[in-house]
Amino acid sequence: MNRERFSVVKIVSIVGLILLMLWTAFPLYWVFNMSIQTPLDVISYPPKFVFDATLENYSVVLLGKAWLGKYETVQTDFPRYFLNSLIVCFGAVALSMLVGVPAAYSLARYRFRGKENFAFTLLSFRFAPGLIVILPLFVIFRRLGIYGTYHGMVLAYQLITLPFSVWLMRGFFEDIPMELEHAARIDGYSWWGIFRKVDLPLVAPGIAATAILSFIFAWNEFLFGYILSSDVTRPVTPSLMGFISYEQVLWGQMAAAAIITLLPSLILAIFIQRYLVRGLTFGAVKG
Amino acid sequence: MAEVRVEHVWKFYREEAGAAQRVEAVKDATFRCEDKEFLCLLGPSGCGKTSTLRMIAGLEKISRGDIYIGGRRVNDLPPKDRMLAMSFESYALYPPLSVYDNIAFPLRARKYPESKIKEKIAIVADLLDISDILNFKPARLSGGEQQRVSLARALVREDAQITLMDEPISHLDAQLKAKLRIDLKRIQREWGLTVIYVTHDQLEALSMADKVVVMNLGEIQQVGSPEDLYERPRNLFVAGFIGEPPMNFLDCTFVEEGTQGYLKFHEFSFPLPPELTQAMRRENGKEKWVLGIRPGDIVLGAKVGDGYSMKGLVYSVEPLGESSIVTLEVNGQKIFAELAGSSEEEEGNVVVFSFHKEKAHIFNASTGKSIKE
Amino acid sequence: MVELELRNVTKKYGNLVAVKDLSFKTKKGELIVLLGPPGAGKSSTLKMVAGIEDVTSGSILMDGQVVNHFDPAERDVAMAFETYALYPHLSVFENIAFPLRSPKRAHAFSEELVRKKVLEVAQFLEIDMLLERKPKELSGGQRQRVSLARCLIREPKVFLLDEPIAHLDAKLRHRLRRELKKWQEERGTTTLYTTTDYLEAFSVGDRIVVLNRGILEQMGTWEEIYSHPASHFVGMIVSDPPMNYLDARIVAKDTEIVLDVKGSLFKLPANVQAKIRAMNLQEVIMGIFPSKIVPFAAETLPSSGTVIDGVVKFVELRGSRKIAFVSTDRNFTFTIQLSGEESVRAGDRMRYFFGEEAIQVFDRQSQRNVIYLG
Amino acid sequence: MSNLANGMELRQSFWRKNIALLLFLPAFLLTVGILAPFGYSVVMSFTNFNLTTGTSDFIGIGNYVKLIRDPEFWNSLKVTILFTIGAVAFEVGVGFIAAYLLNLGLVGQKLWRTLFLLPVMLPPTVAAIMWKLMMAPIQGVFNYLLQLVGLPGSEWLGSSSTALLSVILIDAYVFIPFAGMIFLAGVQNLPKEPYEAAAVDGVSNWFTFRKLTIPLLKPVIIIVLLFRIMDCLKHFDIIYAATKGGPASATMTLSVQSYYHSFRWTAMGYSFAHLVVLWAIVYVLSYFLVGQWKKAVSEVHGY
Repeated sequence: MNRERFSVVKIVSIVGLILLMLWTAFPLYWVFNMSIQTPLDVISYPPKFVFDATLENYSVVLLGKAWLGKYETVQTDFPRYFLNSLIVCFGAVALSMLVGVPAAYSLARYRFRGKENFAFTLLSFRFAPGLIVILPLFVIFRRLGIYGTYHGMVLAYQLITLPFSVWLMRGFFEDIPMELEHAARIDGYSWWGIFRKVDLPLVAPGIAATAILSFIFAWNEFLFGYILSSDVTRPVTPSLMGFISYEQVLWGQMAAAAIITLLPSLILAIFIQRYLVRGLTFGAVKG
Repeated sequence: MAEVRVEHVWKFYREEAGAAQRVEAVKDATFRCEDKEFLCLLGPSGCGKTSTLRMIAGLEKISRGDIYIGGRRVNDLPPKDRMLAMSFESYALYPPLSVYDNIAFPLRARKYPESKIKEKIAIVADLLDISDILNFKPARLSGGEQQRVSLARALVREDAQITLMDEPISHLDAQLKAKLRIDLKRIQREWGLTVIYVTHDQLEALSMADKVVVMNLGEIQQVGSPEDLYERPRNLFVAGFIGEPPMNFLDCTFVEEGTQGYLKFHEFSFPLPPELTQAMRRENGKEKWVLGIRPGDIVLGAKVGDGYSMKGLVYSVEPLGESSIVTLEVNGQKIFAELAGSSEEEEGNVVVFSFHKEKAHIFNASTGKSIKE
Repeated sequence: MVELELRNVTKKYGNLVAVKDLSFKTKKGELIVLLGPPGAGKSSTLKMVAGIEDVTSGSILMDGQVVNHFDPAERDVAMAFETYALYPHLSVFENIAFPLRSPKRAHAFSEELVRKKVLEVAQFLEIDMLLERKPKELSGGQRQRVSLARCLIREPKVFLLDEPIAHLDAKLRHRLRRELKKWQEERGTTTLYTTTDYLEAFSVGDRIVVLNRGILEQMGTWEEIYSHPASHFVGMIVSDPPMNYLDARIVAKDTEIVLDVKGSLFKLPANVQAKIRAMNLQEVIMGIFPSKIVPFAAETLPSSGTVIDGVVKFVELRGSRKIAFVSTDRNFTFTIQLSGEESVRAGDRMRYFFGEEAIQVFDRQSQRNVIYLG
Repeated sequence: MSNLANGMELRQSFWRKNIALLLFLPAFLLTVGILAPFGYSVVMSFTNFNLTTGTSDFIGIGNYVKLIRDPEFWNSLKVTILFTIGAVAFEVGVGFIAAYLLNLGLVGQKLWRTLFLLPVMLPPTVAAIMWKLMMAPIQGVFNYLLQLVGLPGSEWLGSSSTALLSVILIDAYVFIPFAGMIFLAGVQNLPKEPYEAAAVDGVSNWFTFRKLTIPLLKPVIIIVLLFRIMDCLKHFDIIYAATKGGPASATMTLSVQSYYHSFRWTAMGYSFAHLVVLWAIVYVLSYFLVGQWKKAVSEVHGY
């Protein structure tokens, strides 16, 4: 390729990359902008790129303190929703790791009948429309009286976190060569000694990545939380819908709530960036 | 026609790290591969032999110096304009394509008519006896078969002036290696190919190459025919690297009594011919010296002709079928002797052993250079 | 010091038969080498003795006790894996010390006893300066020695060494071949040692089991195997370049039996003739080791043995030896091994000699050496 | 010694034989726990179960017959399919280009890759809200920017002609990085040597791309299609948050419609029927695509 053609391709590529980055970053930048604008600026036309920022929206949403001439306490449920999300997500991840890791180990290490169809059934849950499980749970939970409770939601969220944990952890266990376990058995270790001294240390980064990724998927979930939670136990992501229905005007606060809700997912994502591709494809594509 | 000249070529990795941290993989390599010659780049892993081959192929940039193929400077030419074919250590077959399509790949790229392709592949397949696996996919083939397919893909390129081979048979078992060594040499000779062959196995170099370039830590140690390297190693590295089992090295000191020079090894002293005595005196004799003896050159029993002899304890006897290796211990240093047939020596006997004067190699311990340089 | 025995041991992976009806017995403290090409079933046999692969049929006995269903830990064996199997998250020191810290032995080894033993075996294998490194920082040869150290540090009933020095450089391989033999003799531990290199097998093994596609071709000392290879395959594997093979027909010449190879006749030793007559074989294969054919300078023809004339087609230099490919006037070719001194070039006309006892005769149909038939 | 060994060995063998199942049991029970509501849905789709009246008598395939005749159902099916095709095509296309751009080794490549992956980690509902704010007809920043550049503003989510396109745009914002990241991983996992062989063989880039890169990337492409098609078919979050299926059912997918049937019009039985049909489509398609993936993987490995 002669000199000129090469540079044309290079320029087009650079322009392409800049457009791609703009497409990715602008929405995040703009919503953050709105979240620190005063209610007046936020609905002004033309939209303001330069303005004197205010943390008003965050103080209202987070602390329930609004500036109406002087600080008034204002009723806000957002912190409770945020806490609900933490409780439900930690609970769901803990349960699916507790149940999923041993199952993944047995899927990776042992041969038994029905193993592959069980794995495929779990995978098919991931693809099934959520409502087909949520609607019945809505009815059943009300009958069992656990509708809107934390443990009810933790059970329901298993549809998201369990298939994911089992498939991903199975991949991580399969990465450990069988020879290592053989060597340890010959060195005189029992099954438990091998699991504790060889498998767990090697798969520890995998467990951390799976737990974090499960947490993010649970945190991002809308439908389960929206239908199966009561107003008291509603997680933060579904709670955002509240902003849309009645207080149409409070865009600044809605932007602030949106920013706070997406922060945990983004920050955690950067930690496990290395395992992201593997997580998104249930271990089918190794990043 | 198709000779290759490599002139003062250097290769740096992590060049941007500045002269201090940059890695000098190849330092000032200069050698020629004549037309129809089988040249072998030999050295331990990491000695720069593969980097040199990849610079010739155009897969690595040349940091400094020039490479000429068929008289044409190729530094800035991409691989495809250098008219060369290459067989890779990891075979580099195209996974989704069948064996037939793998071999046909370069020819189809050059728009050869299918009939001609079929005919050429038939010849090469028959030569490397892979005719019966032409429609298999690479993953189903054994190491040996994959190797021969990779070779066929290189040989089918009549338009190639040079054929490059990177450790082509290093992953195969002993029997297959022996067979392919002979096939490769025969094909190179019958087809008159100019081949540059990289390997870490000195046996392959000795048995196949017309000319061998021995490299270590990026520097060329010696260039010569297999006999040159075996008979007249220029330094300690070449002497130690060529020859199986490896050469014995004895630390000695140079002593002069009157005009007669001696090489002293513990209580044994070996009289030196006058020209060697002068050479060593010129290099201020008190330097440390290394006496190199090949295990195959040692004979049990008293002095033979004008050779040197020593006495040692038999440490162990290793039967090897048509020969056996007797390990002798002299003042704690172990010396290996390879004797024809099986040996009756018992561990613990004290025996006299000797070797011919011409077979002794003498090296300056600090510079590593052979005295005969 | 244990007597290890395999009785009709078979191993199948699905319908692939890796080991077929293998039976042999070791003496106490003997070092048996399993020699064979890749895929001959060497590793599978080791893994079955170790208990990490279960036996499809047949039994494995230690000192007469069947151990098939014993767990590896209960069999008290130590194994060096061909794929090293080092624990990536542990340092070299911890890798080697790992067996001594197992629940079974932890009480018996105090911390400084462990340190002493690790240092001892690490110095023996020249890896004592690597003890604090992690496996991924080591070269292939270094990793192999760590895997070997983890095995040798123990005093097990049986050592199982799977190609333990295959990936080391030539110098170190030669040294370790001898040192390993001495280490094993001093401790008198029964050992199974696998390799694809017959020179290693001859130099290390008290006795050698030659395996081919999971079948035992021959078992014996290196002298027995080298003087009378039991089959065509054994002849090929225990000599580099491989044994010369020529199809031959049996011809009865007055009272004697001779081999007819494309018209030229070869005399045979008495015991071989007796066997052939007893089994009345017709179609056979004649085998001669390249090293048993020597240049013949004398004018007068010898009384016994055979002299052949031929043209050297091709010479391969092997350092201290040369291999000549000679096509004889009777249009068959021989590979001949010469010592370094003879100067021989392609195209020279040469005369060679080999004695009657050098000839091995194999039944063409069963490929077995005739002296073992019947 | 031997009876002790037998004793130990008996207990041992129980543990050794059944270890696989014991480890596996909790996950199995939980899976059955998930399957139960699944079954409940299918069964109830054959009844006229109503949330307020609480009646649930068996009506055979009544719901399904009603479904076939219901124009709303066909509209939802059309919208679901259009949404899936539009979103997947756009995401796979741009994803491929993004993978190429991010693999060029330009300066600061590691930073661009980290930034590029962030949207896929956003909660889809949050992304919908963000874009809803930006797509507001008057105060929205998009119309302002378009107008700056001289292009006419758009109704975006407000008009039934542009609503579906806008929703696809939001979905693409979140899931382009999904496709891009996986293609990038696929490209990076490609073996290096065959390309060097092709360079030495003097083969044109296009010929290598067509004959080598595409076949080798096929498994990765199928994986992206599998996950994106399945997600789009059952999609609820973004559409419900952005348009609630409106305006005038322009973005009413099957998921959203079945939500309305069960909660707004309390016809649970009819809603289940919708879901069972959607699930059937998803199951058949995923079975087919997983089969294609297995075939592609074996082809690449050359069995």
